[in-house]
Amino acid sequence: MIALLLILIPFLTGLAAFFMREGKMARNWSLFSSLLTLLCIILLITNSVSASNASFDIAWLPFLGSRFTLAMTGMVKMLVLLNAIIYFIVFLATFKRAFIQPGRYFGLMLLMQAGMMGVFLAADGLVFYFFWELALVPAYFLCSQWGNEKRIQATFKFFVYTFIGSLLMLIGMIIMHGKTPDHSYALQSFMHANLSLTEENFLFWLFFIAFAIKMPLFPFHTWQPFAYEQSDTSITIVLSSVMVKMGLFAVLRWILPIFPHAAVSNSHLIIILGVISLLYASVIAVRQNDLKRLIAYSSIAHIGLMCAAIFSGTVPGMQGVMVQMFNHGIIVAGLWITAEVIETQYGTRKISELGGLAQKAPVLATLLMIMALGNIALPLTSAFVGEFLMFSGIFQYSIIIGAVALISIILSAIYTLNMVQNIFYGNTLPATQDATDINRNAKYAMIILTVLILFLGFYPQPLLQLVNDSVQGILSGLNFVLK
Amino acid sequence: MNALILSAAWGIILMFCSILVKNKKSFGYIAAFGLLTILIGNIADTYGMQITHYNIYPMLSLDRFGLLFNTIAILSTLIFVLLSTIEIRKTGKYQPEFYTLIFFVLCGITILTSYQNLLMLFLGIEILSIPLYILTGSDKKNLKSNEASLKYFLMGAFSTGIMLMGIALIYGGTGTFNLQPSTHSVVGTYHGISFLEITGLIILMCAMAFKASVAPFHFWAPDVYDGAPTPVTSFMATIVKAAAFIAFFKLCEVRVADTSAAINWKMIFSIMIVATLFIGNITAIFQQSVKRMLAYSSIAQAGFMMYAIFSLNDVAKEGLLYYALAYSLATIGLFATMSKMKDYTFEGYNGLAKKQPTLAATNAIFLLSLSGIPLTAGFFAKYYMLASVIKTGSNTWLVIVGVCFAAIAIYYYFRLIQSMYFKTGNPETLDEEITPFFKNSLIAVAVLIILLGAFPQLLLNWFYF
Amino acid sequence: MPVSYYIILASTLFCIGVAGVLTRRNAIIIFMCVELMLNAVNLLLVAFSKMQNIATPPGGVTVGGTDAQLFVFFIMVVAAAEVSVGLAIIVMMYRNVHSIDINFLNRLKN
Amino acid sequence: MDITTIIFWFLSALALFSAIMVVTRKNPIFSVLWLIVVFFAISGHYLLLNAQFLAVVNIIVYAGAIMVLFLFVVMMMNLDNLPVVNKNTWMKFLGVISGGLLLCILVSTSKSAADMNLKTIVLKDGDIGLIENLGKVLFTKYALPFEISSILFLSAMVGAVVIGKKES
Amino acid sequence: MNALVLCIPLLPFLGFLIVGLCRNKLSKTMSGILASGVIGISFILTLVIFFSHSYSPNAITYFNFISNSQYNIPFAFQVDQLSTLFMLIITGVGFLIHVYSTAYMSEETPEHYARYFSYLNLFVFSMLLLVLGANYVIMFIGWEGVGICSYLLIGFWFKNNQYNYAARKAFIMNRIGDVGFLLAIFWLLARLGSADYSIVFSNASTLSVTDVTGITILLFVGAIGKSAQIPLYTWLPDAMAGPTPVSALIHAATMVTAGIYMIARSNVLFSMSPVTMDIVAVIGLATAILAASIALFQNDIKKVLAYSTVSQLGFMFVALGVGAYTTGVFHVMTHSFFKALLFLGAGSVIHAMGGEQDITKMGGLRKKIPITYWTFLIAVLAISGFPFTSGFVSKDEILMAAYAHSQPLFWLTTFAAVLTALYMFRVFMLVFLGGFRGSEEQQHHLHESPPAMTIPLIILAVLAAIGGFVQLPEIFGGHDYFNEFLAPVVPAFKHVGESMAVQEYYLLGGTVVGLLIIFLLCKKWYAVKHFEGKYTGIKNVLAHKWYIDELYDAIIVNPFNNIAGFLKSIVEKSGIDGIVNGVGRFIQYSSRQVRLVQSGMVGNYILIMVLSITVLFMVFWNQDLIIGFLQKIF
Repeated sequence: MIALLLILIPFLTGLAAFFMREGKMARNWSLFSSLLTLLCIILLITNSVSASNASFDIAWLPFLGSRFTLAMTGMVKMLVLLNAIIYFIVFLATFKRAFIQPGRYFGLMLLMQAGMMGVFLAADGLVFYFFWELALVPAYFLCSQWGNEKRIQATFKFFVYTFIGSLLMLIGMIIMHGKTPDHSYALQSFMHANLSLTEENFLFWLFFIAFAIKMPLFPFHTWQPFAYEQSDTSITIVLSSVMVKMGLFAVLRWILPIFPHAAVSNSHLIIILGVISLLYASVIAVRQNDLKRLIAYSSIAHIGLMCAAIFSGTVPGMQGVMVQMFNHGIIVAGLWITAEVIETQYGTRKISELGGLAQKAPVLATLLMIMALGNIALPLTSAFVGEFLMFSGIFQYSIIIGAVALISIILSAIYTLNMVQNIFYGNTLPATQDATDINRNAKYAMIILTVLILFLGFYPQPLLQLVNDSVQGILSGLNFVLK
Repeated sequence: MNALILSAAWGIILMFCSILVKNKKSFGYIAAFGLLTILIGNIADTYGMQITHYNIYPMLSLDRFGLLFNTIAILSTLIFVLLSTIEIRKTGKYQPEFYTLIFFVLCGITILTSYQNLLMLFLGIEILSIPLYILTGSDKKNLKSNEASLKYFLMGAFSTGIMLMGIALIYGGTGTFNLQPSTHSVVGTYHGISFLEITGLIILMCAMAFKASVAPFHFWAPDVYDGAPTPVTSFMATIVKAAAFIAFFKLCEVRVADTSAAINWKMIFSIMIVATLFIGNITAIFQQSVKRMLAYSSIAQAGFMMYAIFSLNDVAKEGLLYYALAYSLATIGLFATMSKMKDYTFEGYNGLAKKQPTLAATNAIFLLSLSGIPLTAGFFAKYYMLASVIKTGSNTWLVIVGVCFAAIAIYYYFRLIQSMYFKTGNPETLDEEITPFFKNSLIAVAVLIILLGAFPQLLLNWFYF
Repeated sequence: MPVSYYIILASTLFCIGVAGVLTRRNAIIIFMCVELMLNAVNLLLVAFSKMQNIATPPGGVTVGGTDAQLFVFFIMVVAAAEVSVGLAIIVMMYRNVHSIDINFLNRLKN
Repeated sequence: MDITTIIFWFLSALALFSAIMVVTRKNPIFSVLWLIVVFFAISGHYLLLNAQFLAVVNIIVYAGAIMVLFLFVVMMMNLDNLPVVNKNTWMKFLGVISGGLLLCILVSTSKSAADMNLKTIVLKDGDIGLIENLGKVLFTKYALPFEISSILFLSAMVGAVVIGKKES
Repeated sequence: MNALVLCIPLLPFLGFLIVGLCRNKLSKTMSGILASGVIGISFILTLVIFFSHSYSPNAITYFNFISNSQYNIPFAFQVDQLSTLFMLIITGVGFLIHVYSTAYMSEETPEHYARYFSYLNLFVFSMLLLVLGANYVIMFIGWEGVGICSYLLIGFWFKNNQYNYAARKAFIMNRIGDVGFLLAIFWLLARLGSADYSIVFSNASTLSVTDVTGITILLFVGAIGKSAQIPLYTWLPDAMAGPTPVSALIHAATMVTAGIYMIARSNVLFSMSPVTMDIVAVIGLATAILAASIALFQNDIKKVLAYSTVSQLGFMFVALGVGAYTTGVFHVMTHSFFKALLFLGAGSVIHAMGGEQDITKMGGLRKKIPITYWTFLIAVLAISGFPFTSGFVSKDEILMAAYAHSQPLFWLTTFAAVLTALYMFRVFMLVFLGGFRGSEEQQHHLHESPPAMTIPLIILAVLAAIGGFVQLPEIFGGHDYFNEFLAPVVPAFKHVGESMAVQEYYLLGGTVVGLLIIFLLCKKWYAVKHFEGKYTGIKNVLAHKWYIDELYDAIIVNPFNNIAGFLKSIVEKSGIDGIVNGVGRFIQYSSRQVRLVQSGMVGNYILIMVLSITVLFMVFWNQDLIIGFLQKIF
């Protein structure tokens, strides 16, 4: 029941928000809704509600053998939590901002949240596909309505790119449906489908391309910096903290258990792709002058690492990916909020035009510094745990690849510190001559994130415990193959 | 049978209305009422209640498939009439005749959905076409309309000739006009099938492809759709096209199915499909006028409907019906909105969302449905088409091609959304014609689309019950 | 008389009609060529009907092949209807542009 | 080489020749007239095939009604001073070529249909062409299409009125 | 006990939080007292541990940091002799330097003052984490923590971009080392399934030779980065951009010695791999000589000290390389005394000179700042190994160890020691003797530093002077208490027997004579009135640090930047994105062409229809051929 609520609350509140004319009401309304969602998931995680409420199942399309099934695992819980937190943070950070057509903005945002909730929760192929698209469409409208001058092209590229992917996935789903013994779309029966190795490979790629585009993985990544740069930052936060996780999540839930043989046999290629996008994106980020593009590329790099770690098929790798999905989510959200503050308050994203903010905006400087340290996975920030585990997983898979991948921590240090130094240190420039410090809401949002980051960096056990069952589940399937 | 009789009757009634009824506004409502009765009659028919027990064998046979499609067609026509009464009123002093002709077209449709005999196919097609020639030209002073009707008529007549040649050859091969070839048909030399029959079938298929505007026989469609008065276009491009597809499907279902053991028809069909998808989508991209873009998009959609004919299985059967409804609803809605615009180009739509939020929102839903986004009927339509092909097995390449073109289609559908929502401009609309009634019916259509997208069984359960 | 003679004759007439449709630009003549095609089909059908009539076992009353001739009858009916409409359309166009050249009106393209 | 064979060949030749004339004449009036000749030739074939009813109907409906209508329209619009739009010869050429291709296909079909070669038609024989036989079938089996064709005519009539009526 | 141990690092952390968060509220004195106070307390706590001898070979586990079915990384502390020694150094010297800083940084505005101290506390916290950790992961946490603190402190005066570049350079070069360290940890985890010292060392014997060599080399790479050895040493001289006390604490006394700590800690592994040992020794020696040679002709007082630090670290690695771990650690201790003293003295000088760091502009300060003068003199004697100073004892041990290992190593190390003496005396002379070469107002500004600065100097001077006696060779009537103290953790370096006694005396004599000569030479050369630091020929090369930085720019930095630019503007924009956009553009183009088929002429339409009918027929009758052909292609 809770599972259904998690989707329904944002969905219904979102629909309601469409009809709210003036911004104040819509703002409060959506903040309230996000709080409500957060409350639900926290209740669930703290086991305040019985486990039976966690899942939900009702007949939907009998003649297609598709039921409206929602199921919880540790990983799902974690991502749902991330989704709820990020939305709360976004609404909090942008609380004072006046959007044009606020009703539509908040409505679409909440619909997108509902869609992503559904993606995380769905345990039925068709339902999953439904929500996959449902998350995409509001994103399209949001990005192309609120953003910078080139936003329409950027968003269109983003949309078409992902749409092709999801259609391929749809084909895969239909074929799977034919292969399942009981002709249903349920995740369970997908797992029991009897496939020859060639079929499995073919289907694997149909699914994987869709998810690789979403992640995005080199060489399918070019939509991402463009879209992130052009769309409004408050939306970019959601895109890059939660939506890109959909791709990784889907690989973990919809590929590894279903196509274990194919996953194992293709793992080498994909890990190499992941490492390539890790290094490639990092190197490019070094030369970026646009703050948002820089963050976008760094996020591509991190995603590449996670993808590689997934396919390393090792315990630490898997564990690392799961926690990193969460940690990267909150850290990158923090970075985007700073970017948003900088863009809205100082009116430029060009790193070269900024400087000396540490004198003018010490609080902002401190907070961003912490986020930056998180971004370079400094110990005692939460990212360290994830990256440590992932790297050790990749290292276990192959010493060489692990060593090469590890170069990225140097690169990440280079570009992140470049960014920090050029924005905050040195002397002030015209753009930052009379800069004010970070506004109150953004500050509160950032502080919440900071506390999360430091706490989870110092004591990651809660997360690790939360995802433990998923790690075991996925790996048992893979090991069965490896044996 | 009820539908056939009733629509004929209503056609005649409206014909006389032009003399008896003076109030110009009332025709639309009379027609709507008539359509309602026809709808009821048809539904009654599906439950086995018929006006007359006239022996229609072996010319027609009423099966669930045909009747359900009748329902869909009549329903869409009703919606069409409700949405475009004002346009029809504007087309001149011939509106009763206009409705008459539409009713006669419905007669043709009811014949096409239940024909058992090639003669009925022929008559049905003709009853369908001849009124359309006239409707296309009904805007007499408008040269575009003239040109369209001339082109349509000449090519239509030509295709009739082709079609008759096909039928004649089939008769020569099988010795009967029955759709289901009887047992004592000629034993042929080509895998036990007569050459003449096969040749005839291919020629007949070409003629049907023409009616269904399937490439490479689609050429009339863009010009005619573009030139005809907007209401006529929306009627032609949706309901009539769908009916042609049903006829096409029925033909192939019997003839292709029972020869397919010996003969591989897939080749021809796949050529037609790829050509249609290619021409429709690729050409639509460049169009500047929304009307013409929709014309091409209707060709592209025809390419998807061809999937059903490619893979003649139950999934395809359901899918075709579903597609017909989803596609008709969305397109009718789009055309109805377009007829309220002064400027049919994309620029004319710029900033519609500000001026007419309801129109913009509903149109967005229609466009999403056409591009096959989930939670709209269009998604399941596409789903069924893809599924039907996948069910045949070993034709996945065709599906992937279709998917790529579906992605291309996004370009021109979303282009309209972009101009409505994200471009700034001051669109000129015929505000006095945008009545609350119009808006509400648009909303109703949108809601229907979304309902069908969420619960396709609303429609498909009828198919089984 | 072998039936293939009739088939060839009819096909030839048909194709002459087709060629006419393709070569001429005068709407009326094109229309007439279409009529020619229809008649070719009629001839073919009648020939087939005779063929079927033979094919049915001799002796006793036989209706084999009648439906073909009735089909021809219907084709004529339809043709008549088509002609009335078609000529009307052509006349309408002639009223507007004083030409019945099919390429004269060429606003709708691309 | 009996008389019927000669008639057959004569009629065929006549039909083909006049058909070609129809296509090639510059002046529409001649085309109309040649078309009438074609119809007469075809009616002759009908008679030869013992389809007397159709032969008569063909003469009355086609040669009688339809062609007169054509002739009337052609006369009404004096087509001597037609505005000449770009005439392209390669179009004609292609048209002939493709028509020929179609012919080849049809002929090859009938040739390769081995079962057809055995089939023969006995001329001047059989009574199915008689009105009574046709009538019986028409009003029993074909009653429905017969009724329906009335709708066709109605719509044609309405259409002719709508289109043909001069706008004031 | 556990709580006590936990308090030692936690107190500085609390100090960091309080001082850092309330930096706008606290007054200067408050934050100074707070910051130094917490360090003082943890120093006392450490002393408690030291005197209560409450060491234990097994770790104190607090909670599981990372745990999964393959390995478990507890958050655990290891309190044994080695860590206690380092804790003493860190907290003790750290405390002194905190006190020193309260005066040295007094010009700063309150919040920057507070920021400075919060960073300093954070540093101490991470350093303590580093040495306390009971497994390599915790050590790594501290390892990177000190790295980031040094980054923050080097760039403390962030308005100056040069300083920021220096800070970034330091951090990135450290990161390069960290990669090695991390790889070593992963390797250990993969092979032994644990990173705890106890487990690793007890199971080390199960490792194959390749594994051990690989692991140790990777660990050593980490040490290279942190302890500024060839090739990653260039960051340390630049790091002098930071405030002088920072240089004293981080870049002389504590952080840079982390590498030595790590190797000493994992002596079990290193002893198993002679290859690595040789590499360590060679690199150490090379660094010692190179850095010393550069130090000879530097004019910035802090630069000289920096290079001297590098070369001293080289000495330590030589010791480690020859297997004398304790000696290395011992030198760490003594070095932390006299080098901290040197830096603080230098700081005092700079303070007196009003921020002037160029020794060519100093001279004859002996009278003006006597305390600094005397303490500095002691430090110089200690570092150049004047008999019975701490430096003498530790260096002598190193030389002995080297001698025992191989002759050439011994002679080269001695040469490095001679160089050390040379450049130290040079600095000493230039600063304190001769005539004043600075400007007028500097002359007026000259004054002795406040007690907060001088007292630490004195304390350190005492330590530097007598600190060596804990490890005085028997010949001089001493006893190696130090080795015994460390013996449980680090195997003591087998002391040379009587045969070596002779060499000891030779060494003693040689040192005295050599130092005397060097002293006189330097006095002749540098204790002068006029001196301008212009050099020619080889001196110039040395003055320009062998052009190593330029070399790195040429072969690493610039190529990297070019590659990055190439990827960004060519591969990304034109390559991948170009393809993606190209597809779209192609579709639009083809659309523009295809629409022309719709010519608007009925004739053409029908023509195409007829033709396509024929084509369809062709295809239909020959489809078997076509399909076969297609199958051939695909």
